Amino acid sequence: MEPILQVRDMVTRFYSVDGVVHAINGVNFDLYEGETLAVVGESGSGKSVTMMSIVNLIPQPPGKVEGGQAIFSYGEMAQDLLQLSEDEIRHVRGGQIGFIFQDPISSLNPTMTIGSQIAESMTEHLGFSASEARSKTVELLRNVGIPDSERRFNAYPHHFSGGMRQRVMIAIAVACRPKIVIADEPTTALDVTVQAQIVDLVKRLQEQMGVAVVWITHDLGVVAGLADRVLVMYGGTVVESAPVDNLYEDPRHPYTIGLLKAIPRLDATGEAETEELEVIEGVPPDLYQELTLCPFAPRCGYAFDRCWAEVPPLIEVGVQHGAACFYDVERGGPRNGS
Amino acid sequence: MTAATPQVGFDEFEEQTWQKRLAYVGRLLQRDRGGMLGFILFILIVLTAIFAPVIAPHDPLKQNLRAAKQPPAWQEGGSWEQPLGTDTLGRDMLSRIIFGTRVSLTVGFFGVLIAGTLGMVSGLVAGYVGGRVDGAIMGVVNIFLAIPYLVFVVVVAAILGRNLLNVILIFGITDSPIFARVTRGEVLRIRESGYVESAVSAGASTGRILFDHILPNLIGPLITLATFEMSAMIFYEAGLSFLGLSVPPSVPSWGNMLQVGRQYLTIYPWIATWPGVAIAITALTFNLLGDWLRDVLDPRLRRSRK
Amino acid sequence: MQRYLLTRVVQSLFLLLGVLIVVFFLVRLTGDPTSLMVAKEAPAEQREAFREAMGFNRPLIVQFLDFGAGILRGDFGDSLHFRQPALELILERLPATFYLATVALLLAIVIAITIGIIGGSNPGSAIDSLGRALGLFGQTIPNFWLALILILIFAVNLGWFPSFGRDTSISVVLPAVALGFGSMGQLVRLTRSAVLEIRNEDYIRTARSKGISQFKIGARHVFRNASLALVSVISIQYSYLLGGSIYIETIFSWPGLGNLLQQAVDGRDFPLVQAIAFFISFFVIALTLLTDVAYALIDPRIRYSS
Amino acid sequence: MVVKEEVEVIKEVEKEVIQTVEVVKEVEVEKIVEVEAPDVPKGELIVSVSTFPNSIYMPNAAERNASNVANQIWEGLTWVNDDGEVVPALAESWEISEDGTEYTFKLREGVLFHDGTPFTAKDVVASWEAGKDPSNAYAYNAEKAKAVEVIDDYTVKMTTEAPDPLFLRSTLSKDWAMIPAAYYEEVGLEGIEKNPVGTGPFKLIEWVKGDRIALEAFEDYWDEGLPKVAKLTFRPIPEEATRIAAVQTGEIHIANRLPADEAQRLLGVENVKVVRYPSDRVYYISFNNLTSGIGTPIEDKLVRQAFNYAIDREAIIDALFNGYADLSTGYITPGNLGYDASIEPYPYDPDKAKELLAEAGYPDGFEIGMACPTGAYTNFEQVCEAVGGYLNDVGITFEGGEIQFMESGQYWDLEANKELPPLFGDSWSTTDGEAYNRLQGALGADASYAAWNTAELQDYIDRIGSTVDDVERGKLYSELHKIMYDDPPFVYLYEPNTFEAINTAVQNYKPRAAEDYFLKEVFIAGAE
Repeated sequence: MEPILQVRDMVTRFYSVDGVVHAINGVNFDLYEGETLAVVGESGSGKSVTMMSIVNLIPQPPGKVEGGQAIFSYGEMAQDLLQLSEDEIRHVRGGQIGFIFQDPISSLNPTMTIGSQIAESMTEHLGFSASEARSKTVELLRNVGIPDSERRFNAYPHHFSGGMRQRVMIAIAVACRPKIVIADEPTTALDVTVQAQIVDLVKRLQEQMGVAVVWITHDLGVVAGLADRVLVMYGGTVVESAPVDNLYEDPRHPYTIGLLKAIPRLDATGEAETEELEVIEGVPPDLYQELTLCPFAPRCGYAFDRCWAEVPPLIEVGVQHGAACFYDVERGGPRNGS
Repeated sequence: MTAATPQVGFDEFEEQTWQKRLAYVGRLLQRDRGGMLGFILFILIVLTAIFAPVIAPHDPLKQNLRAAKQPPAWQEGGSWEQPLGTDTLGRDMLSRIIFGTRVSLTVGFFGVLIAGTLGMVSGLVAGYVGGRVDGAIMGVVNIFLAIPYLVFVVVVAAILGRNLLNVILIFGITDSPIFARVTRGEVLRIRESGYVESAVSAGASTGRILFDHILPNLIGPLITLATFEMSAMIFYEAGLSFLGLSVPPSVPSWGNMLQVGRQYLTIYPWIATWPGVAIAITALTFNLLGDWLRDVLDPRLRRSRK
Repeated sequence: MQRYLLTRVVQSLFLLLGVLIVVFFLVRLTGDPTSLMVAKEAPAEQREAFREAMGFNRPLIVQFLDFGAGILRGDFGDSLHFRQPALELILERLPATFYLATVALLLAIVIAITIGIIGGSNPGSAIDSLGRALGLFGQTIPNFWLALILILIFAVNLGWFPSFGRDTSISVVLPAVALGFGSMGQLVRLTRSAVLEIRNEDYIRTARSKGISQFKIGARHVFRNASLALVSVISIQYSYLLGGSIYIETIFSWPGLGNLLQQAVDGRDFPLVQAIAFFISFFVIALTLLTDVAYALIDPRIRYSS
Repeated sequence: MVVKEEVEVIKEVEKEVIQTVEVVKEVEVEKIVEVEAPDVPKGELIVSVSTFPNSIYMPNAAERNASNVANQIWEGLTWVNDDGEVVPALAESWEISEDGTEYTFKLREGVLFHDGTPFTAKDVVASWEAGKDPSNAYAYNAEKAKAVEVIDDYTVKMTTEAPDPLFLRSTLSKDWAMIPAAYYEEVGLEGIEKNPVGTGPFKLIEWVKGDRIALEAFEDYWDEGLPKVAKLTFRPIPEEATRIAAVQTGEIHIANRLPADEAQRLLGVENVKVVRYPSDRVYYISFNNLTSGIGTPIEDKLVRQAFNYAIDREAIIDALFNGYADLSTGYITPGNLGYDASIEPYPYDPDKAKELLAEAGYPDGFEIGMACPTGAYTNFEQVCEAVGGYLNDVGITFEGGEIQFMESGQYWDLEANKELPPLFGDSWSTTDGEAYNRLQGALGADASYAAWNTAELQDYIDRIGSTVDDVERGKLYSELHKIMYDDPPFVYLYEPNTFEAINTAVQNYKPRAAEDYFLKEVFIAGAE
């Protein structure tokens, strides 16, 4: 199967008062049609910036995408999103790639009715008339589980609870039936009870529409039941990429291993396991420095001289499984050729 | 925070040593060229005011009517003895401009000090106590805001008479409602934020809450406002002079000089030009400084950057 | 909403009453207009007779009650100087001032919003620099100075506009520019900083993520939210403009209220000062009320929650 | 007493004044096409006034700008012509009784008011009654007549309490406006003020407050062939710079009251000529011996002389009036009756001033209070500053460290209550051609604004006020001039010149030293 999106060697930097922030340092990944890809990492790891960079959503200045490719293919068409003009890329945004953001409170315009905020992208990309857009929107609102949607069209965001607003956000994201939806920690700001509903909603819509979902999260815990594949990011690089089951059972990067040990697991009875959670020692990398070594080396128990000298590339360690590490955890020593 | 936008790092700012802070301020200034310019000009203006008697080549009040209306040195008939020329009574323009800095800064500084103190106290009380007290204080504030500024100023000037102290008092009084409004708004905002609530629930005394939680948060917006109001007062002073109600004509204030020079604008343009330039530069300085301070100190902007 | 409106109207009425009281007593603190009204050569008896005839020798409180009762009848007293009902004089002059201030404000708003939004959306661009320059110069050039320069250039040298009066439809241009320049500067700054702030709001990112064109984001999302910031200061700007009209109307000989107010204050024409102060306050208060309502209309959060 | 005698004496004096009206800049001669006045009123004359007239009814017109508008609409029984002669206006002739308190006027026949009613004796009575209504600011002018009686339709008799030398010249020529009795009865004082109906050469079309006062030629005006312009519009422009701009652009024809320096700017402008003439206004620093000055050094004559020597008034005039003002020698000015031309202004002699101070017992000077008004007169704040500087030079310092500057309204309050410091600046003008009003007002025992009075001065003032004979009065004035020079109650400063800029198309315009306009003979070259 051909990937719908192929990202290669993408580099993004921010130029700030205090220096240059090397936010993304050569990211590679593929996204396949209809799949769910989870992107995991702590804050500052570059998971959001990666997705924003693809569709030119990072604030410019200070941000700048400085290299790489993002080939977006659907049907016969294949184009490098990074080469498109703002006017071209904006038709991809919203039209082909939808976004769900973390905070549904601040992400909706407080001075516009939710209906018009949804209908807006339909008129923009699908060329709907106002009344067409309106009826489609009402339908869509119903579909995302907002009762009395006819009347709610004219409601303002502040009339809605957080969960309801996130449903509106989701409606906005899928309004034009995009090929890809990027969900940027869509449940983080919500109550636990609502979180599950939102996850279910996204899954249902994904099945209905056959859309690929990129689910950005810092919480490996929620990924298991959700994703097909997982991308682990650290210091602006992809450190491990694997099908979800593979990753949980056979993590190959020391950072992933550390992350997994830090997750409280619930067993079948709902009791927390008694074994102690581990914490990864040390601090996240200083992004003001240009990356010349493995970003995880300072915190890594396995780091050896090569790790301090060059940046490890993503190495094929299994079927669809890559890890950016010179150390072979399985074998317990430097990887062959290292 | 979704995008890893680099932060200017205010949160760390609080914990750093003063050297680091200074270096940090330096970096901020470096980045904002306007702020840098404002900062440098501000220092220069303050130094000029402090050292006026040392810098000024002549006594600003010394008249020489036989040498009146001499043009600046580089124009025909001018001399380097009076580099910027002389006014209608033959006084040295340069020295008067230099001493005028003192008047303007004094009016601006003390005017804002009075307005700020009055406004802050009433705004604090109104915002913090709330209820009827709030209603009463803001009622008075609104009455003062609704009365045409000129009526107010003219009447107060007429009652008090013309001198520097009175001009300061007038500006202090007429400008205080703005400070009161801003203070009250900030207090309400801060009160609603979580940390005051938690301090109250932790049993902190009113004084403690005011001094530890509310005042520190007020300083930023108020200093920014004060900077802009100082610039405004230098303007008001010129306006009062236009109406003949500012400091006595003998005081070398820029407003007075501009007012006298206005009628000679086309024949002896330098008489009005220099004070005009001085007012413009000073106003520019305070505005640049204010813009910069707002960017650096305003918590709302800080928040929105995240 | 209706309750909100009703409360605001009642509040405004109280405010107006407060203004009346303050203005009445303040004006009387300046003394008695007899010296200004009666000829210097007039014998002392005539001075007394005049005082008697005008009722200035009655207790203040009686004068005030009389004044209050008059207002309820729609009688603001007669102008001492012009010897006709103050209300009549004001109504004659009001349209001119209203027209000038409105044109000045509209001019300022249109230019400020255009430059502010375009500039703020493209920081560092040429239009943004223009906006920043306008913002600074608006704060640094005294409006009466600008007025004189405009007359020299555009009336005398180029002959494009009349130098004074309100004779033709283009007569308003120069005074409106001179009057509105300062406001334009402030509004440009305000719009620009509001736009810069809004640009960083999450909902703008949402709008961008929807692929809405830059223009539509500006027109729909940014404008609407930025106008909240503008609407809240429009009543303040309008009262500034009414204040500034005193200088501008005098210089351009514009037949308005500002002009009249200056004369009335100068001549201690109590009934006229009171009436003008009352009317200007009335407008400012009414405008504040209107902008608050407009604010509530634009910002749905207020409409329902207060 | 014979009227003609009176006229002659004054004629001499006034001629001098008129001659000093000077065209600062004439247009090149060949450009002036010889123009003749039109037979019928043509064109529009636009005149600026420097304030907003408060009323265009004489008894309430607060100052010169207002009365200049009124002058075109109303007329008195007499008129002072351009040569300073009292000539018939609405009265054709008059006789004065032996004791000088009874006047019998023969009224001009065939005069019509703007509403078409003829002017007769009962209208004079109505005018008197309307004028002395106590709500009028200048009611005391009408009260100068104790009785006004109708003898027949065209004969009126007036009685004054005592002989009044200014009754014909001042009161009846410019302080009273003749109004139609029937109209007055119908509309009252308020109606008269609002919709004036006079006998003057122009009648009011509309008064747009703050904008314009528009008049048009009155076609039934009694003086055949006048006025010459069809429309006369007054535009109030308080800002000097704007008046100058407007006369340059041709938006107005006559710009009045221009500062000397600004007027210079117009010298290069093609369509404008600049005229200047002295105005009868004395600027001075007054001494006080009635209240605040009692017990201070200024009671000493030598000190007061010293002050007059201490100030370089020529330098002040050069610096602040571009040289265009006359040094003052006293309260009686060159245009006034009884002016003694042999009196030289005090020279600038600081050494002499110090000597005099030492002689008076103040070799190191002394401290004294001084005040000046602000916003009242052109450049007067600066004049006061300069005076202060010169006084400092001879050792005089001021209480509180500096001159007290006060807003003019407050200032005049204090002045009227005699509460100003021992030294204070002010000015006093007169339009009568003689100084009586000014003398009585500033020195009279019972005058509100007087701060100085001596028995000798009072005696002169009383005698002048009751001497109807002009020659006699002139002598008294001359003596007083000398006395007030030697023992000065004032520091005499200057009498400024007035500048006007006039469009070159304006013909036959004759500015007068009293700054009063009578525009019925003015016409505009090439008007259609």
